[in-house]
Amino acid sequence: QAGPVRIAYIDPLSGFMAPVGDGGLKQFEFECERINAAGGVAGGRKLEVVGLDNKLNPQESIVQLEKAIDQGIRYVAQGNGSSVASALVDAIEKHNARNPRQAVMYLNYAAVDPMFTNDKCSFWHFRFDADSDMKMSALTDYIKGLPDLKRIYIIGQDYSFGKAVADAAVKMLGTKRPDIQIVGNELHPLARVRDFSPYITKMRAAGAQAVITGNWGNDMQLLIKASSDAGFNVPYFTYYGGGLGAVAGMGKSAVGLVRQITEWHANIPDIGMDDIVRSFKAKHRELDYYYYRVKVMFDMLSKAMNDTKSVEPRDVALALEGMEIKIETGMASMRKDNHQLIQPLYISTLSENVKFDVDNTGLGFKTDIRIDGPATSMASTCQMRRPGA
Amino acid sequence: MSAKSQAALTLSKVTKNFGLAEIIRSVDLDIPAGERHAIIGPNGAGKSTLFNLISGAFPPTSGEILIDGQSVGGTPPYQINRRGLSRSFQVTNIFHNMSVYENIRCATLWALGHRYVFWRSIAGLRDVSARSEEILELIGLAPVRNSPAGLLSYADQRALEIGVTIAGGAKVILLDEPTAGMSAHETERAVNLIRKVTEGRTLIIVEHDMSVVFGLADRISVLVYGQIIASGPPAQIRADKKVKEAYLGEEAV
Amino acid sequence: MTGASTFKTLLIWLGFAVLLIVLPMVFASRTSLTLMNIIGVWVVFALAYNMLLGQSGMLSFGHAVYFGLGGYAAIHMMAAIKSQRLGIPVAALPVVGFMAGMAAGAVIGWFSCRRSGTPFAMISLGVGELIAASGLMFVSIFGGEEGVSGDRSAGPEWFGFSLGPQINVYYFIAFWVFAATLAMWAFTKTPLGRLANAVRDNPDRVAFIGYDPQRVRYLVFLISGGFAGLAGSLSAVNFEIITPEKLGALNSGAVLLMAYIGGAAVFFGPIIGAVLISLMQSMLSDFTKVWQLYLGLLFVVVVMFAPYGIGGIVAQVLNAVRKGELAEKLPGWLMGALGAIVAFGGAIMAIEMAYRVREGGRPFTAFGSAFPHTALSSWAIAAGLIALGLAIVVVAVRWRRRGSLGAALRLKEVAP
Amino acid sequence: METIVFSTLNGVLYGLLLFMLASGLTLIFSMMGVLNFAHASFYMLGAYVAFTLGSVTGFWVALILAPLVVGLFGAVVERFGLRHVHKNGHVAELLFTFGIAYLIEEIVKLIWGKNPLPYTPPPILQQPLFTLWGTHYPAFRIFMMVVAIAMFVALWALLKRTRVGLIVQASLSNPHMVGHLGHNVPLVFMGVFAVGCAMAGLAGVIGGALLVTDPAMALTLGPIVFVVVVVGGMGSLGGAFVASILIGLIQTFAVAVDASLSDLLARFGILVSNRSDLGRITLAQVAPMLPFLILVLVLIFRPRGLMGARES
Amino acid sequence: MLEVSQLHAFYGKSHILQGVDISIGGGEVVSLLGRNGVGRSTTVKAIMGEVAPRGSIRFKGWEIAGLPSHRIARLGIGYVPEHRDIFPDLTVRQNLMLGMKDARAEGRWTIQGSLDMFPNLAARAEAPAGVLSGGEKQMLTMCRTMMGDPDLVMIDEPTEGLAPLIVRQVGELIVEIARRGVAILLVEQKLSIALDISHRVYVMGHGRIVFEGTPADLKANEAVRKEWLEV
Ligand SMILES: Nc1ncnc2c1ncn2[C@@H]1O[C@H](COP(=O)(O)OP(=O)(O)OP(=O)(O)O)[C@@H](O)[C@H]1O
Ligand SMILES: Nc1ncnc2c1ncn2[C@@H]1O[C@H](COP(=O)(O)OP(=O)(O)OP(=O)(O)O)[C@@H](O)[C@H]1O
Ligand SMILES: CC(C)C[C@H](N)C(=O)O
Ligand SMILES: [Mg+2]
Ligand SMILES: [Mg+2]
Repeated sequence: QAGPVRIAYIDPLSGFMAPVGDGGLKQFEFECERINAAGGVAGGRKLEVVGLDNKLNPQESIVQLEKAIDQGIRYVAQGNGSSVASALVDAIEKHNARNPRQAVMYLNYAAVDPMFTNDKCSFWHFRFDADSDMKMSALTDYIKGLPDLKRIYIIGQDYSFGKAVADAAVKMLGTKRPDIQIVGNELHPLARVRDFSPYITKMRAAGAQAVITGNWGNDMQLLIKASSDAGFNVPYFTYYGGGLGAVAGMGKSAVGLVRQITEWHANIPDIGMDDIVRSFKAKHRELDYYYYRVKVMFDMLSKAMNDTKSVEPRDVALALEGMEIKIETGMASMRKDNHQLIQPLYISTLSENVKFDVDNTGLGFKTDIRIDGPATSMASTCQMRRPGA
Repeated sequence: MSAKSQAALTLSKVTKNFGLAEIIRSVDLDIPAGERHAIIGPNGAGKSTLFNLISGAFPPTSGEILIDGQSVGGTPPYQINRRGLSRSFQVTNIFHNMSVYENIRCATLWALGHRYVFWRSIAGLRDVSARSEEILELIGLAPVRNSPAGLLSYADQRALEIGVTIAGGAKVILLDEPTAGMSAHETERAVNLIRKVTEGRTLIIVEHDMSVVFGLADRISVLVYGQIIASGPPAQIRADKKVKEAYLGEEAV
Repeated sequence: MTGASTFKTLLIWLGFAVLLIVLPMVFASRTSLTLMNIIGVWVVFALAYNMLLGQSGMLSFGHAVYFGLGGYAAIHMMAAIKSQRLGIPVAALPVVGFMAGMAAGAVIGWFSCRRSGTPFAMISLGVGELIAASGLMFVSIFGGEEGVSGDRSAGPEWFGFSLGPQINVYYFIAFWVFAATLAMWAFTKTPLGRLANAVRDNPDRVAFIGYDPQRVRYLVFLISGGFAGLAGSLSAVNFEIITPEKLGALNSGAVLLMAYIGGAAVFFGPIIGAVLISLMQSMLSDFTKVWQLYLGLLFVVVVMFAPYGIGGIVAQVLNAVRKGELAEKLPGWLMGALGAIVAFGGAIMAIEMAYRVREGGRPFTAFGSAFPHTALSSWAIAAGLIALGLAIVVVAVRWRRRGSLGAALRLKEVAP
Repeated sequence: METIVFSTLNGVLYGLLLFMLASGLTLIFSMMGVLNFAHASFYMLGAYVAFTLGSVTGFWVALILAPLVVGLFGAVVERFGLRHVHKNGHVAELLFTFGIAYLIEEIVKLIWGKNPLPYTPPPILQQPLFTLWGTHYPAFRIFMMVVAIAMFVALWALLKRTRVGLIVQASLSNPHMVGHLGHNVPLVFMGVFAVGCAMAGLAGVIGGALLVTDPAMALTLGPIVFVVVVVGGMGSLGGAFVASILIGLIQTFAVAVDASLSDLLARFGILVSNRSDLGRITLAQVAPMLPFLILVLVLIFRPRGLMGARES
Repeated sequence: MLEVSQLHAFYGKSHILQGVDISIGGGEVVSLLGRNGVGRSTTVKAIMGEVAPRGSIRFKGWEIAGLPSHRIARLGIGYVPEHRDIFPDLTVRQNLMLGMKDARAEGRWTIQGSLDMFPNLAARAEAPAGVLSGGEKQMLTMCRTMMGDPDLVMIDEPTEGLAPLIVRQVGELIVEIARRGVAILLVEQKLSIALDISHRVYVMGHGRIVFEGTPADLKANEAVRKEWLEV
């Protein structure tokens, strides 16, 4: 009974996107140890993360989910890829309906297709990252203030998240900056492109003055690398410009050009995160502390478990709904109506002379603006069905 | 040309070129049903090529080939086979990984009307089993029925080659050097076998062993450089001066 | 077929059925049910694949296409059952999968079966990549990256048999595994099945016994596609999702691996391969992070030393038993096996230690003693084991070749 | 104009990279009849070895050494593996190399880990050689083209001008007989395989620095290289060259051209709603599958490939 | 020159050669006769190293049993196999070139000389050898082996499947080979040729040599012919 509470981490641990999944796992383990060191959950029980490789494939994720359930695991975390998330939401819904006594809870830390907190919302799903619409809304607000920008190119990965980013960009720019011309709107296959130079050629030919991209993982790294190789130095508005390897790929030429929208970055001054960042770095030389939201997630999860003195997903889920805690960047609250976490967001730019760099490059991000949590909140179409209700 | 009506096989002005090389040059041949016809000629004369044309391995460049009076030029080998013409090969050409019995059994299927059947057990096809047994007896391979064909001795493989050729019960049989590589004794056995299995059918045989040719054939055609230079009963061929020069040599058998 | 052998065959099938029924009673845990369901799917797929590879000599690098399309057909049907309230029970979906796989085979085989050998293999590779890529493009059919999900608990139930509980899914799969295996086995006993063998051996000759070898290939391709589709639909029902990946090269490669390792030359070979590799996939990964390396090693070793796969070895042993030669051959075999085990042990040790060089972790432990990767001695032991094992294997092979153990141990062969 | 020039450059560059791989594969195939599935894996090894060696010796030494190491490894694979599989026929050989490909990937992961390596060209070659319309063209890319063309010439000479070529070709149909004539067939086979692998290794040294060096690099390039070899005509070096450039260009232009499939179809009078799946697809999206489309079409309509001498 | 003693060979389990003893002197023409399947081809293959031999095979004083074929060939043994193993994809000329052990090592035989001797081959010099007829292939195989300038050639059933005229040509070629001082081990079915051109004959039966002597001896020995040759 007093064994550890295990969380299955289902993400790519092999293949093209393995580095991202691997990096995430390291941070999960790090947070886990932090919670355990602070006394664990629900009366001293430990948390444990079990890494399961889904090869970035939805069906393989189901296999891994089955495997986790077979081992008696009741918490599942995943982030890399809304494609996978979609399968997991479905599968967990069905599993929980068929096996109400073994219900499983799904902690989404990065899959940001808005549908999971809208049409496809689920009682068992909680998202700790701002969805792509929330982020795009912030980005386009920012672009609104850049009157010189007239020609924008959108490029993304060909799957639901990439499409969601593109659609949101087109729609929001259309209302906020109708004068901006979208000179390209391109989707490329997910995790398959090796050389982005043809795409760069195209962007240049289209006369793009800036690029919006939701690319992540190696797709981000290679895109930026090809861009800087070709000397195509335009601003990039990104979701994951600070993600693993991206800055290493772009190098100095990208300073001042690459912007990202995140819930946090290491150079937000004086919020008391420095020690954590340093101790993570001490442990993993080649990685950076990146997923602040995972910390938030663990904090909320352990609070829910401690408050309810239960590790039963159903109890924990009910406790999480509407939970509000204070975090380093401000306040975080879990919306009850759609299970979307509301937290402050930051737009930041790649700069030199920073306290904490990225990818050991000497470069790091500096805040352009901070958006307060409530300002990011958006309407939801979610009709939450709670068990037994 | 009234003989044509009863000819089992007719070739008229058949020509075959490989690139620029003319291998078969306007060959005319009429083989009445039931005849045992031998084709002889020096190496490279085009005998195997002629067989290839007749059996559909490749189409003639020009000219016509008729089986039972119907043109077959240009049709694929399996259709020619279905018309009742079957051939053997100079180089043994059997199903090496299948048992002797399976080799024969597969060769009987089409003729017995069992086409591409996949809803009936092959073991349940009585006619097939009966025919296969019969052929197996005939070619004397019943004792080795279950060994893979590839492991048979050379002579047995040649016998199987003949067995596969005749199993479908074709009316016209083409044998390409069936006794090549056999000893005198085996050759004798093979000739007897050939005689037996082609009873009542039309046989066309290519051979270099003159004892076989003269012992077996009703009529002989001599092919030299793609042309038939002589055609007639054995005695006439043996006496033919042109043939001696081109093929048999002075001290013929 | 004689009466005795008919009876024996009957007995074997009966035993198979009983085994399928009893298995979940012995291995009742959720985990083993999950595993057995996966194995069932692979068994059907590998057998279907082997209709091509083993029985007709057609090497395909794209058979996952039919598996995947069968799966998609089933999942869309599942959705239709739910949304349109069709009166079709989900348990009958494999029929849909079969037909879809067969239809796809009919279209693709129509041009690909005109070629044989390497060109056929290459076409299958190309078509596989093409279809897999279209899978990502035609979102309304294939669902893009996220695939298409379904719900197997919809629709009418047959005799109160619902597909919700896992045990029911097991029996559903077991039923179809049995039916499909039986059907595929029976196929080998039909005229077309035999002609497929003939085409494998010597397609040119087939044309001269009245059959069109292309046609034979085509028909086998169709049927094989159908069973692959059936397997795909089983997978669809089991996982309730299917993604474009399942149409692709990895899946095609996996089934090839199973059929070959299991043994393409014997009917039951692919079953062995499917069971073994599925087990490795799910169990081995619990013990070691580098289990795929072991799988690769196994594959290479099989290709090199057991070209007829494990099924071939089994057949050889059975043959020896039947001929009463077991006593004579067993010592040599055992010795070979021993050598292989020792060498493999050494290899495992080396691999595990190599893994720890990069990733760190607790030292590799075997038989109660730990072998730290930092100690030279551990590496020496690993190398020694490999060398020793290989030496034993070499001696065993020579033993067989030279007839006596004494001769096998002599370095250079001399006149007797 | 700009687009055309750059797409051509990019296309030729990509094509030449493909050719560097295809040439070794062609060599091995035309001489040994082995369709080496592991070829791209030797390419990957080239990159990894060059990275490791290069960190000690510098890029230029690694450029020479890494292919040698990979070639040596190839020789070992031939000597202790492929040679024994040969007697079991082509399918077995193919499967063997398939297994080797799998193994190499796993071994690379074991030794170098799963993450991409920071393997980059040496600084001098990173500088732009020229700048057109504001786009830099790095010297490394031109360097790569030079190496590829040199490989083409060297290989051509080897295949056409030497007895080794004859011996190996003869051994394809009947190795025993070649041995009876006094030629050391196994040695020649081993040599050919080693040279082929070394060439793949050389391609890797360059390709790894140009693109990415990670364990998936073999898998992504492998199938395309097959396409090149088959489309060009198996065993034909000239064909491989033409096919490489062709596929390089097609793929690059498909990305560069901003057209959707419905535009294209409209040209042929076929109207597709651009709300349907088919209508939404852009040419750029189709780009990765074009090589395979070409492969299938070529195999259907001209099975011996563009310049191949014989089928299969 | 060649000294074979107690040669054994196996195919799998079957013991094909059960102690064969043969010796051939320099420039000697020796025939190896026997029924089908007694192991004559196997003997030749064992000497050539294509079948694993047991026992002793000495050539020019060296023990060659167990050497790889190419080394045996390089010591000076030529081999013309039973089934005319030409290289079908190479041209006739390339086939001949391959016969040479080194690029410029023409000895008693030259490419041109061979082509001159057989106009049929000359006409097809640049054609792939695969399209040659059976007889042409046989000629090519023999010429190709001679290009390596062996001191001993072993010819397995050269007249199989040949037209009578060509059989004569082959006979002449063999005589020509002998005339140039090359020792010959001839495996033949056609007794007349073998007896005409051989200095000595061996008769094989059941994997052993059952008779050794001159052609005249054999002609005189009815019993051996009846029992082992069935003529
Ligand atoms: N596919 C082909 N392409 C080019 N030439 C060919 C082809 N097939 C056969 N030939 C040529 O045609 C001629 C006749 O060959 P064929 O095999 O028919 O001779 P044959 O009479 O059967 O001789 P043999 O008695 O030696 O078997 C030969 O010179 C051969 O080189
Ligand atoms: N590869 C093989 N595997 C098994 N047995 C074989 C093999 N080759 C030949 N044999 C058997 O070995 C015996 C001797 O064969 P060999 O070829 O030496 O005979 P031969 O005297 O040359 O006869 P032939 O006139 O047929 O050429 C035969 O019984 C044959 O069936
Ligand atoms: C890991 C993430 C970058 C995943 C991505 N945001 C998605 O929703 O698909
Ligand atoms: Mg012929
Ligand atoms: Mg012989």
